[in-house]
Amino acid sequence: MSIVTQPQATEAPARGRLNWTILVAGVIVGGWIVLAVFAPWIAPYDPNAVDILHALAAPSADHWFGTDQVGRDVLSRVIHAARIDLVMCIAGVLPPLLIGTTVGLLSGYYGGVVDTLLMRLYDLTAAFPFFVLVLAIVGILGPGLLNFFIALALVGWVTYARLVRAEVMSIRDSEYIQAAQCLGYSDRVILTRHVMPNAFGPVLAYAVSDSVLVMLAGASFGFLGMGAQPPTAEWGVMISDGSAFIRQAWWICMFPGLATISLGLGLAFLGDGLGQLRRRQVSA
Amino acid sequence: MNSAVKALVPATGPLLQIDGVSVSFGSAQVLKDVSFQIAAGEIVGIAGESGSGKSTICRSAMGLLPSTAEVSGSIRLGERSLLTLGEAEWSGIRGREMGMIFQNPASHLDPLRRVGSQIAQPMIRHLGLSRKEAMERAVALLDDVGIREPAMRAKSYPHELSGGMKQRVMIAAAISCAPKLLIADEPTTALDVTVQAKILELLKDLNARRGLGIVLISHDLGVLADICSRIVIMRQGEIVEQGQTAQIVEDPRHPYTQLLVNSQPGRKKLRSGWGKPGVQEPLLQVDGLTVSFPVKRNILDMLRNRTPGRFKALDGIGLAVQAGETVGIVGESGSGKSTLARTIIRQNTPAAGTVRLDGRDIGGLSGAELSAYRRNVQMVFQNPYDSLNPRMTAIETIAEPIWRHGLADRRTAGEEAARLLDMVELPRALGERKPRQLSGGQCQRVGIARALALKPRLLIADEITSALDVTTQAQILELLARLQRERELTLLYISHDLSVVSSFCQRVYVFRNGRIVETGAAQEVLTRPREAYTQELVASLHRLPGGSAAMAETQAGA
Amino acid sequence: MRQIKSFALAAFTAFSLSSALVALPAAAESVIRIASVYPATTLDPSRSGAAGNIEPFGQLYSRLLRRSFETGELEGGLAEKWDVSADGLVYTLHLRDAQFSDGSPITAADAAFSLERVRSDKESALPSPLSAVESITAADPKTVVIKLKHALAPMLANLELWNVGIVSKADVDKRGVDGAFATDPVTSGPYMVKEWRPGEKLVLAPNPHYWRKGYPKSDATVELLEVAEPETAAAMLKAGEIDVMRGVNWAQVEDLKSTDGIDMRMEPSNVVFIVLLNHSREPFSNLKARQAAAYALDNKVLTQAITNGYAKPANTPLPGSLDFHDDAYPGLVADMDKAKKLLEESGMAGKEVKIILGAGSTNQQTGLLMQAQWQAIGLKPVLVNVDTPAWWESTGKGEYDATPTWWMNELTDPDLAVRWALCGSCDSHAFNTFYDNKKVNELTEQGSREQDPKKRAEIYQEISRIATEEVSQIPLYYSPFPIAYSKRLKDLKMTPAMQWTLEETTVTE
Amino acid sequence: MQIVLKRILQLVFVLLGICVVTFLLVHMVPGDPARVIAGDRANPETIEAIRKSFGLDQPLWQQFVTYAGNLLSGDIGQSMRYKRPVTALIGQFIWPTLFLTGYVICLAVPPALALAIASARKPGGLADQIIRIVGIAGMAIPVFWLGIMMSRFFGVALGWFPVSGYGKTFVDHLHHLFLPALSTAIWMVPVLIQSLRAALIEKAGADFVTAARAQGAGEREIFWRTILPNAVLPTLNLFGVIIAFLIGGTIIVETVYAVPGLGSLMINALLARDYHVVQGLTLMFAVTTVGVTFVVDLLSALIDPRARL
Repeated sequence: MSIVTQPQATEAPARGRLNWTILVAGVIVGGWIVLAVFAPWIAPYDPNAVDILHALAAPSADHWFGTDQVGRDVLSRVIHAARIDLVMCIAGVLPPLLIGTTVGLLSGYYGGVVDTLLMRLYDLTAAFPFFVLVLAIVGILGPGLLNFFIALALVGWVTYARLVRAEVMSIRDSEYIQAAQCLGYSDRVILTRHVMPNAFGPVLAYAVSDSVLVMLAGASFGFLGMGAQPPTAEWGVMISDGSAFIRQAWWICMFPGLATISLGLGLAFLGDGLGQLRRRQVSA
Repeated sequence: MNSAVKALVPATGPLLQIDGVSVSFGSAQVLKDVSFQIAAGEIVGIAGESGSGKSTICRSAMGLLPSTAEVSGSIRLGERSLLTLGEAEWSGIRGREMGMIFQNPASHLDPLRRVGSQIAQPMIRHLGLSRKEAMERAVALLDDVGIREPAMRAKSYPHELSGGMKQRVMIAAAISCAPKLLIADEPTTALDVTVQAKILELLKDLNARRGLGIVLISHDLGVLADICSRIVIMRQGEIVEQGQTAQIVEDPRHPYTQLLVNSQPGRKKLRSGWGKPGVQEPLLQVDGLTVSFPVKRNILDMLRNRTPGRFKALDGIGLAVQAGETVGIVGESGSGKSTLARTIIRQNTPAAGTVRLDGRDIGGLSGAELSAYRRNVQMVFQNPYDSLNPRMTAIETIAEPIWRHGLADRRTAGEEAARLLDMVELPRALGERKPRQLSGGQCQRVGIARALALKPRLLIADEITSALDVTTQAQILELLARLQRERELTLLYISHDLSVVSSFCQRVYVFRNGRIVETGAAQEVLTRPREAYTQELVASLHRLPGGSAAMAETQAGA
Repeated sequence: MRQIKSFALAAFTAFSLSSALVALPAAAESVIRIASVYPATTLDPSRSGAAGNIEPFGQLYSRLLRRSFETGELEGGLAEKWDVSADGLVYTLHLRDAQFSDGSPITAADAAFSLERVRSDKESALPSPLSAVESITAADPKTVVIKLKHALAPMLANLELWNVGIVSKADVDKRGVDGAFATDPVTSGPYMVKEWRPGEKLVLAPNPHYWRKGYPKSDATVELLEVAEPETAAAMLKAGEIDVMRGVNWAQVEDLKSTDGIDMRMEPSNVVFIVLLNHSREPFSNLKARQAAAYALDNKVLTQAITNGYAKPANTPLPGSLDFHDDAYPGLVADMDKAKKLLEESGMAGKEVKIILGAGSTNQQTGLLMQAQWQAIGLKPVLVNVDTPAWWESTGKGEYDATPTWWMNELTDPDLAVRWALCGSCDSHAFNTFYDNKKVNELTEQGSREQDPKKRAEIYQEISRIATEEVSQIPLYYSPFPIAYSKRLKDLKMTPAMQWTLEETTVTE
Repeated sequence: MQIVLKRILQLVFVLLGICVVTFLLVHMVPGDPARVIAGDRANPETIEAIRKSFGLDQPLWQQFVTYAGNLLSGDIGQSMRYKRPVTALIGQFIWPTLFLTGYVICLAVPPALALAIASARKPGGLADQIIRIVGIAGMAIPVFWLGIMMSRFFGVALGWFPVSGYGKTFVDHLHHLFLPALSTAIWMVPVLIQSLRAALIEKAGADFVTAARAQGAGEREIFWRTILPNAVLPTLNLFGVIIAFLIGGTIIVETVYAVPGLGSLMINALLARDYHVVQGLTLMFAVTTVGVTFVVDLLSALIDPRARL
């Protein structure tokens, strides 16, 4: 997932635009979180209740988003799927972030063999086609969300490590780190109290944009049958299952797709806003 | 504006006339009613500290302010009013009738193009020369600005040139179309002193040979006094005083000008040091210290199994500092003076030689002994903002070493930190601020307070004032001198500025290329340099006339 | 910055120009394009029994006997006539004059060689049709003699199977097995290979030396295209990019039916959709649990829901089109209360059931319904998606509890079907269910040797009954092949043995 | 020279790593290529015989030694399923993918350039805001969903474009691959815009731009001669990453639009456990990635003297 550009700390953004971006992002992401948390109370039907006699029913007053190939309510499934997809954003990003940050900190601060090894590992992972790698790992571990996250962590941490490493290497030579060393602080204190808080900004902004990609990747793997397993509602899986019926029932594909886009937009705006916030702090 | 100044303007009319110019960005006014003028062939200096608006006025004369700036008043070049010009007309004037050079030549040259073509470009544009002709002239200009082998250098890219050479290239490009006026915005600030002297020499020479009018902007009154006929003093967007150089320097009328003049390094002899010079065991003893860094091995070397030599940053340095002394280290960039500081605080490992404190080699210290050493030796760093963790408040920064070293619990450490704030003359209210909410001088005071929190005996100050304005620099030096007496500190003061070092320190070591060139009592080195390099350094100093007797003597010697 | 604006304009013009490249007419040449989800992976008839290979094998290699497209009866193929000894142990086949695609004559040696490869080559994919054979000899260039170990009722029918197509011995001797079948095999059937782009398409051209003179009727080349997504195939069919779509999704049927120029047909097949149960571990090692699972699935409703009523609910685990099938047999009639009670009695209530699902929307739908129904009677079903190789791995090793799938019998004779799906002592582990009933095993052998059709009918009906009541598998429905044809083709269909009648086909432009 | 050597060393390391990792991964995935080859009804003896003929019955390390030995002699192996050299299969499937990649670049780069420039002209202006939002939206759309929707709408409902395949002639290719190229470009354009826009804004405020202005250069000249060349560099690097990603990452889009390219080949080979094809393709992708990075390095060096050594 190394494709996202690292926002560059150059422009001085206008305040109005920032508030606007974060507000929109907050409304969208917040809205989905509310829907996800209260899904059982908000969703009109049980998302997994099969009603084979009313399969492929078009959107109506009873089923606002219609029903799918076995008669499940699409609206309820879209709402419940938000739980999985939101968890996916977090669980897909957090482990690689934690592993990558730790390795990046150590390798950037100490350099040496670990650092060389990390860079070679990065070359290797970067040269590996992402989908093939994840596909193979998921293939070995068996399909399912947990294994998807494991595969993602195995592949994704390297990008974070590299990002943190670059930050740490620039911080490492700054005078406040020299000062901390001169004051005799232990390496652990310097790393956790002085290096890490200052290296974390870009990582956070990247993590948010990464979560968009993770969600899309999760949906793509669901689409290939390797993500969430049935009958769990997940947007990618819903799109995939619905694609066989798109001629008769466009709604099965359409609504989860729109849901994916809206959450993706929210997260992308959030990442954008956070990036700008950081740039403003730097430039202030 | 006084009548005396007006009388100085030649009858032919001024080359550049600035009348009642105000500039504001939104609600912030950065220039208030600024008026001055420059005659053909004159060198006028503009002095002021950061935020005084000295760059803004020059940029408005070049039409280089961002579009968000609101400019009022009038700026006339000869007969032409500049503020009403359109984009195309501006292009016809810039580079043709007025040239400009900048503080940091490295960032002002396009990194992707050869310098020859960058010099030739304005001539192609303004004079309609062919590419070939322009390139030939560019080579001649390079020769003119004192670059050796100009034909070869014209084919170089900026990153292949030294800082001084880059500034010469900038000058060559700026004067290529023979403008009548050159605006030089802090052209020598980023350069070493000896290079600075040569660039100023070049400007003087161009002024004399070509009758080039020059507006020279600098924070360094000494530099201006050296080559300008008139000086304009600015503060907070206003001109506080202008007049002939001699009058400004010797008889400043406005209090701020007086402050500025008196803040010039070397103007005031600070009383530093408290120990009795004599035969006692030195506090810090450095013997035969060599520090080297590996030159990066490239793959070709690896394949040939060849290890490139190591770069020696320090090459057999020996020095001693007595308790209570203030010892200065002077040198230009790359001389190894900072490497020495870093080696003393154990950030570099010596390849050979020893550093001893109280006779004990610090190389083998660890655990509790190392902690004790840390408490004895502390350092203040160069860059006021970069030396403080941007995420911690001033008080947190100062208190941290106290409780981390177990000298007090966190609450008591906070109280102690507040007392340290008092000591470095910072209001306690500022303690809750983070570095970016403080000024450079304030940050540097926090840095000093942090270094003193562990009550060290030896304090290393590495270029601690080089990023500060002169008036702030003077205050910090005074503070340091007071603290040294009060807290019985021994000071190792590192600077590129010989005049600061010689006025502040008792003894001086002059560094060059990792070796000590000359050493001796500060006054001695400044007034009677023995080595050629030291003599060159001393000659590069730009001092205001007057001042103490000792200074006058220096002036005569130089 | 005017030039920037004009640059932006230019870029946009280029952009919209390329998007103006809308539909261009496809070049009209005489090609029959058939899209299938199943890939052709080899041109050697002995080496594969996968669906994507069976179809082209029939076009490339003639067998000794053939089945009439009109009547479905066996008739002479490369063998003009044949004699069977009275004890049913010796088959003597007399070849007609025929040539391979390279013009060389097809001899008894070629026939014996081809049959022997199928019977005894280690890598032969499906040797079972010839498992009763003791020897195959070429008595003279025109006569093949097959001796059996024991009498086998469907022996003649087995000689019509797709994998016993006749290949050129001389060519295999010359180029070796890998060389002979790599790209341009010497063929004996109506077509030969023009081009093979693995994973993309197999292009066939009429074989000028084909023994049925005047066939193929059309000189059109045939492209067997691999199209993985039914949606894509349907769109291609509508756009005229293909002529035949194999494996139409049930949900697409109505739409294609109502499309002009498309003939949506349900071709009869020997296909049965079933749920495999793993008899080798709990819960389905328990008879009552299996019965409970079967009673819980109402295959009438399920068939209606999944196939829109195009398929027929199944009453036994064997294909309904097989000989001797008893349509009147009621099977197990769905009953939720009975299911719950049986499960309770079995003591398997609350047990986890791992349902593995292969790719495809039908499997997914069926899996969801199984899960819902079994949950309702008190099992704990869990669904897991797997790809095809992993599906075979799991079922082969018995690492599953239940899975919906389908299979087909190439012949209407039930012998091979029973050996495949129900016989526990045969190679197949009763289609990986590990069902093993001694009585069924004995009856299987008996049935294949019995020559009297009446007695065979009794034997096979008994096998069906036992397997249905013991729930060897849960029968779902008998599905036809849903195939959509362009109306420009005449006389093209797929036989129940999955063979295209391409040689009869004509193209109207 | 430096760059060449560095890249070669990197390539050797990457290839070695890829070989080992792919080999292990592929062989650890459950499923048996022999079963796929022989078909559903094959009996266990047949399967075993096929496994033996491929050497799959040997211990894993021995298989790897054989494989590595073949690699060293330049043989990346033969497809188990199709009995054809992997190189022949790659030769067959690579053209649609290359064409698609080139097509995507042609569709993505001009609008990306134009929009980035339009956006950077007045940061924070209306045009900038709109381009930014549309861009972010483009990134948030799942490619497979867009593919399904576009093929249904443009391909089926409107009938403007074929929904699959590759076609025969050049114009055919353009026509067939338009939707897949567009769906990919929609995702790629915003990534490029983001990078180029930031670089343009940064370089527009650079000191050397002020200097050029002070020498009387007009705004056009400054933009084309100074800002753009300097701003292109970081985007060029990103572009390299994207190209490598595209060549190796067309799996989804090729699946949705049934393009007979490397992505389809990869999916088919994975599904069939056609070990040598998967390994060979992965190796090829890796070499491509390193190769593209190398070309980008060379291009950067061409533009930026500082990158030359």
